[in-house]
Amino acid sequence: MKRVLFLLPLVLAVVIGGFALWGLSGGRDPAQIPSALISKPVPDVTLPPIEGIATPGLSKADLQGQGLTLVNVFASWCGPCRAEHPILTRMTAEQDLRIVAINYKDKPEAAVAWLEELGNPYELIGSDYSGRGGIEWGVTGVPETFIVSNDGIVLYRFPGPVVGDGQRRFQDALDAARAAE
Amino acid sequence: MIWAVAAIMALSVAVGLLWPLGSKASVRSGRVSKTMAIYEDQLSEVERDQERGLITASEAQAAQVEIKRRMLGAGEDEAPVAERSGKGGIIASALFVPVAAFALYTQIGAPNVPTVPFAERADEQRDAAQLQTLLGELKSRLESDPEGGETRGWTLLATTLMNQNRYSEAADAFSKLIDRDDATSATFSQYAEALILAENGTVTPLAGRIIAKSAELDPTNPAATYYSAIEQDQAGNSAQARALLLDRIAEEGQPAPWMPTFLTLANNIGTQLGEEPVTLPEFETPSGPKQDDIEAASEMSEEDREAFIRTMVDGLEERLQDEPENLDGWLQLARSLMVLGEQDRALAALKSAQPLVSNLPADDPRRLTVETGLAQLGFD
Amino acid sequence: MKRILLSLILLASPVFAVEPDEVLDDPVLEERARVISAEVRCVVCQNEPIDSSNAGVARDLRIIIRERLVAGDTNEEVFEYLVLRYGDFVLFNPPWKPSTYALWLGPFVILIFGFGAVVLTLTRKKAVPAATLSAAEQEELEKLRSDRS
Amino acid sequence: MIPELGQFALALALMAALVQSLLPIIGATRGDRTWMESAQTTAVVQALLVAFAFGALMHAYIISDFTVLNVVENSHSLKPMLYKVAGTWGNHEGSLLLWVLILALFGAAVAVFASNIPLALKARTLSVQAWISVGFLSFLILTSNPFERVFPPPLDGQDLNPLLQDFGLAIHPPLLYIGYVGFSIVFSFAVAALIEGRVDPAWARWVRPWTLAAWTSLTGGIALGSWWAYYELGWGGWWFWDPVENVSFMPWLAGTALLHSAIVTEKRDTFKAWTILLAILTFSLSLLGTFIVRSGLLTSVHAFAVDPERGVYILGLLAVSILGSLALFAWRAPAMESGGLFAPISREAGLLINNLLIATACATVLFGTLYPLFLEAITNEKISVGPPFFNASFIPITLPLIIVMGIGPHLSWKRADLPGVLARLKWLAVIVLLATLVILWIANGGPLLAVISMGIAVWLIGATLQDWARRAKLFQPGAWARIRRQPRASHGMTMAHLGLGVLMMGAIGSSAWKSDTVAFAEKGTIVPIAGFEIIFEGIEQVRGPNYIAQVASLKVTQDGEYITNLYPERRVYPVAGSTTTESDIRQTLAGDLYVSIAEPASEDAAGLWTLRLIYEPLVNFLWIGSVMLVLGGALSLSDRRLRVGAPRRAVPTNATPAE
Repeated sequence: MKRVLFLLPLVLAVVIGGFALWGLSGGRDPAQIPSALISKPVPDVTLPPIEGIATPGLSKADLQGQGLTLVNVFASWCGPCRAEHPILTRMTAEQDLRIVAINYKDKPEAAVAWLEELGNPYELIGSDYSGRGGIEWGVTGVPETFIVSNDGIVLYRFPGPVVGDGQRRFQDALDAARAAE
Repeated sequence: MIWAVAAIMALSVAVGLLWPLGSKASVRSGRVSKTMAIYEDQLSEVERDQERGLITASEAQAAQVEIKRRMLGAGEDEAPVAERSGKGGIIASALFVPVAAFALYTQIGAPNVPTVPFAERADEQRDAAQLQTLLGELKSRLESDPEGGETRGWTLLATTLMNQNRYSEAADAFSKLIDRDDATSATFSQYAEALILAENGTVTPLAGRIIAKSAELDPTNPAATYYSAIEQDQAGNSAQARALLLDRIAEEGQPAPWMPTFLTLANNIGTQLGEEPVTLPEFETPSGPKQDDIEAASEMSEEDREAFIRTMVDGLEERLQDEPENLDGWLQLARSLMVLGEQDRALAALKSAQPLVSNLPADDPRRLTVETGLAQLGFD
Repeated sequence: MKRILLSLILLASPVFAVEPDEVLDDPVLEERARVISAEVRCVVCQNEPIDSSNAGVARDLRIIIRERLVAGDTNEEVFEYLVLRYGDFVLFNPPWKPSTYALWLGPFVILIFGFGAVVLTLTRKKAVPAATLSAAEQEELEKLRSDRS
Repeated sequence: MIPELGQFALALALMAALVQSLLPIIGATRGDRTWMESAQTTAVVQALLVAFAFGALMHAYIISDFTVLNVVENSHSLKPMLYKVAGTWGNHEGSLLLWVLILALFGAAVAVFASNIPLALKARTLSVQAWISVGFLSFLILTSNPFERVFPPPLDGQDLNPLLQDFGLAIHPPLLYIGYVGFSIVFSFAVAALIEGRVDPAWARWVRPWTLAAWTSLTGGIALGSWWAYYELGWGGWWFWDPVENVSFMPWLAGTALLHSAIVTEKRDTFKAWTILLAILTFSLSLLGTFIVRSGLLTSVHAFAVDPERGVYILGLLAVSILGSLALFAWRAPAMESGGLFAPISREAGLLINNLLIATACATVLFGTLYPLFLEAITNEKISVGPPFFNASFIPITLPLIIVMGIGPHLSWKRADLPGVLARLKWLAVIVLLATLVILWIANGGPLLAVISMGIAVWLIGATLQDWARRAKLFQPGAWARIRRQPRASHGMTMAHLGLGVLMMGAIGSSAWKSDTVAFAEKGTIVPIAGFEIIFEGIEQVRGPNYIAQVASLKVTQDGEYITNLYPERRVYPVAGSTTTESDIRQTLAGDLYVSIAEPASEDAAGLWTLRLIYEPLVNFLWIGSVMLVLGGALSLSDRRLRVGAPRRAVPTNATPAE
């Protein structure tokens, strides 16, 4: 019994060390937080269209019964958004996917100019100038991309730009979502 | 110089390590006597506490008995110590430390790099400031030109800006050139490069269009192929991107300076795809690419930049004929020529500088630069 | 790319946390708002409550909290509202639920365990040594002490 | 050349440490006197070499030698000289070099000053210390070389972060490290004792000064860090239960417990295994702190050199040293007999309860800090554990601790007369009760827990003073002589306990009765706070050496009476491209009035300034209390009994009267 008691500190240290090792491995990012919306219906927000562009706005109803949809949160002031834009454009075109957007805290003129420069692959764009829509969606920063099922259920959230390794991870999640549909 | 100081350091350390050999056996320093000293002190403290009335006589008595028992215990523990004196180990360690440290240092150190205090770099600061002014002047002159500015001028501005990592400004400068009749495939590929670097390596749709244009003008332009591959990779067509690079190498059929860069990228992409890394094919031409070429080609569109540097260097060399006392000028010339791989001319420049540094202190960075430079070029 | 994201977050100009235009007129509600926002973690910052964060999202959240309070929500309802969108991560005060039972009970378990150890130590019986030194011991001690000096 | 010599000195130091880690300990086993003695010179040589390397790096910073990559990344030619120097340890590599320097210096200090320690114990201790040196020197050289060179050098350095250009921050790391790393020598003593298989009162006495030195500087370091957060960050807070703060707090708690349990070991030959365990844990927690700060394992506002690969290396070092020493403990410690007996009511029992509560507090902080990691690993769920948890678990443990702290020193060793002690303290209890009621009346309600805690702080101060007066027989003739003749350590204890009481008052006052307010201000705006009226008199533009400042002029009045003027600033650093806020503070013993300004975030408020006002009552008690803690530690450290057994120099024994 006494011996066991003296072994206790060692055992505890081993346990803590094991957790620490786990914490360092596998490219874990301690600042990344999981979405609270996974497996839940998309939030009930209606966002108006961006002024000066023909693309209509976005509401909850638009995400139900329309097949698998990507919801991309972007802003013209966000560098990584530029980086992922051509990739998302190409990806949705090649894979015949529906993509819609939330334009987060962005001035309409800036957003329009941005879309004109880089192209507009979005079927619908909700303008979220106040950032309220972003909060309903649990957005922590731009860019973020959600995968929403045909029933309007959030299947996956990808924070950060869909480029490089992120693109591969996103594609995997997308394939999984497709298979489940 | 550095080796002499290092040797002195190593020697002092060795002497320090040998020190215990010289020291005489001190007074008894065994455990028992040291422990006893502590217990004696505790005993006297109990006495003092009793005198002050902090503890009663019976408490003091009990405490003293306890301490005395400990003293007895400490006395019993004394094991006879067979004193030995291993001189060998000490000498061996005094040898080991300097030798092992030298061995380690040769792996991690950079003995030839001089110390360069900021205060002694006034010339460099001035040159840098001057370059900024010149660039500003050049830019405003080009912009105010009703004709749109000379192509040569814009190219100079853009390449210099690229050298200073000011990519988006460089991209702006290149953008002035692409609508002109004398725009070549290289103009487009350089513009694309600036755009891509300005976006931290991402190929934007605009850059993509420029690359396509560059490839259209000259399908053999390696830079166009290279950036197309990056574009393909970023679009998710990694296999295609890799093939593009490898095909281009195969097509060339003979060694070229850009090949190692291509190969590195192809292998990086290959690793992501789980492909085995490939090596350059054996070309039939007897002489493979020289190390210098490989290094020179590590950045794209080197040709143009080099041409620019060459004109600058030639101008400097000419000017120095008139001012042979300009030490910094000679040093700058020598440095530039070394970068360009013109070893003979660099050697000549250093020789011109040599008499100017002979009076400087031995650790002056300029003198060191000359001396190390001469040593590197095999001239002592 | 992570760096870029981070620099974007930090780009927010240096302003203070709570801004005057956010402050509610009703001091009771405002006080509740401050209490709540001190316990809500900013989702983009490094371990800071939204009450003292300069990030844009933090400001939005502070305003929303005040709106909910004005609309008549209880503190619990406000927390629930936030958790629904951002998960338990935003709560500096972890909720009482199965995955945090261990956390909240941990200190008590440690204390009880330690207390048990202390009681064991205090009640352990041991042989009491004689209150005085025997003559032999005394003699040996004298020898030891004289050896030393 | 100098940076290269620094590099070479590091290589030499590593090799010297390697020798030191083997020869003396083998010598101690073989009874080889020369090998054992070699520990002393090697330890000094090693410290000199590391100091040389550190000096070389600092030299590179001072002359802005941008051929050294570390200087390029962390300095700038325009930095004021003080911050160039401080830049040496303001980054991962440099701070690690400082870490290793302090490690080596503690080894050398034991080699030179600890002449009252038996040779074999000293040799083993220094060898263990050298094991740590080898680990960290190799970590430094292999993964974080501070002497990495670049040639040709870039035009200028990259870092000019104005937020870090602060005096408090400049000296905070060295002090904190002296504390953190100082516990390494205590750890080495403990491991050496385990290897020897002997822990006795003499051992505890030998180790005491080193524990005290480390504890004192760690206390100072934490207080300075907290002070910096309070004055510089402009949040008006001084403790946030941030992971990085927690990891510096845990060694302090464990070190405090160690300080007390070692006294029991020294006086009564008991608690031996526990003292050894605490010595190991204190340094292990310091290592854990170093690891967490540098690995990016947890997020923190003080993020610093986040690099998981380095993290894995440090984790390896930690595994070897912590697991190794704890395994040794599990193997050797059960054989340690405990000596002196004591009754459930005695000084020993009091210290035991003190240790139980401090250890529980420490374990709670550790548990709360790491719990999110545990949970994420097991369920992939992310939660936050913040101040509410720590306050809820820490305070209920601390309050009884403080109550016991008041009683403890009144108890006598072995068997105490509790009714007698309580009778002595009953008048104090009455005073405390009255004081609490007065506080309740002044505070006009306020949180009840804060009022009660305040009463407990008064209790601690009163009981400590009463104990001191009793020992000095203050109200009888000859008190002054008695005070002077008392051992310094006992005055040190009184001072430190009083300091804690004062600190507690500051902590309670500034968190429970703090008021803060924000307002948009333009010329003439009056903002009331805590009985003051603040009048905004306008903004002036001022040029600094490397910044442009907008200085607000604020007039402070109370009931119409002029009190003072305050000038908070907002600085723009054009070169660094950043902005800082410089607050201004009216400091009084009663509380700090803290003002700062900024541009409003809202676009509707153009032309206005956001004025933030904070009133923190009693906050200066925090700093006064911290200084008293440090002074108490220093006073104890100067006690001459700690040097008993050291060979006296040329002074005959009977010339020193036995006090």
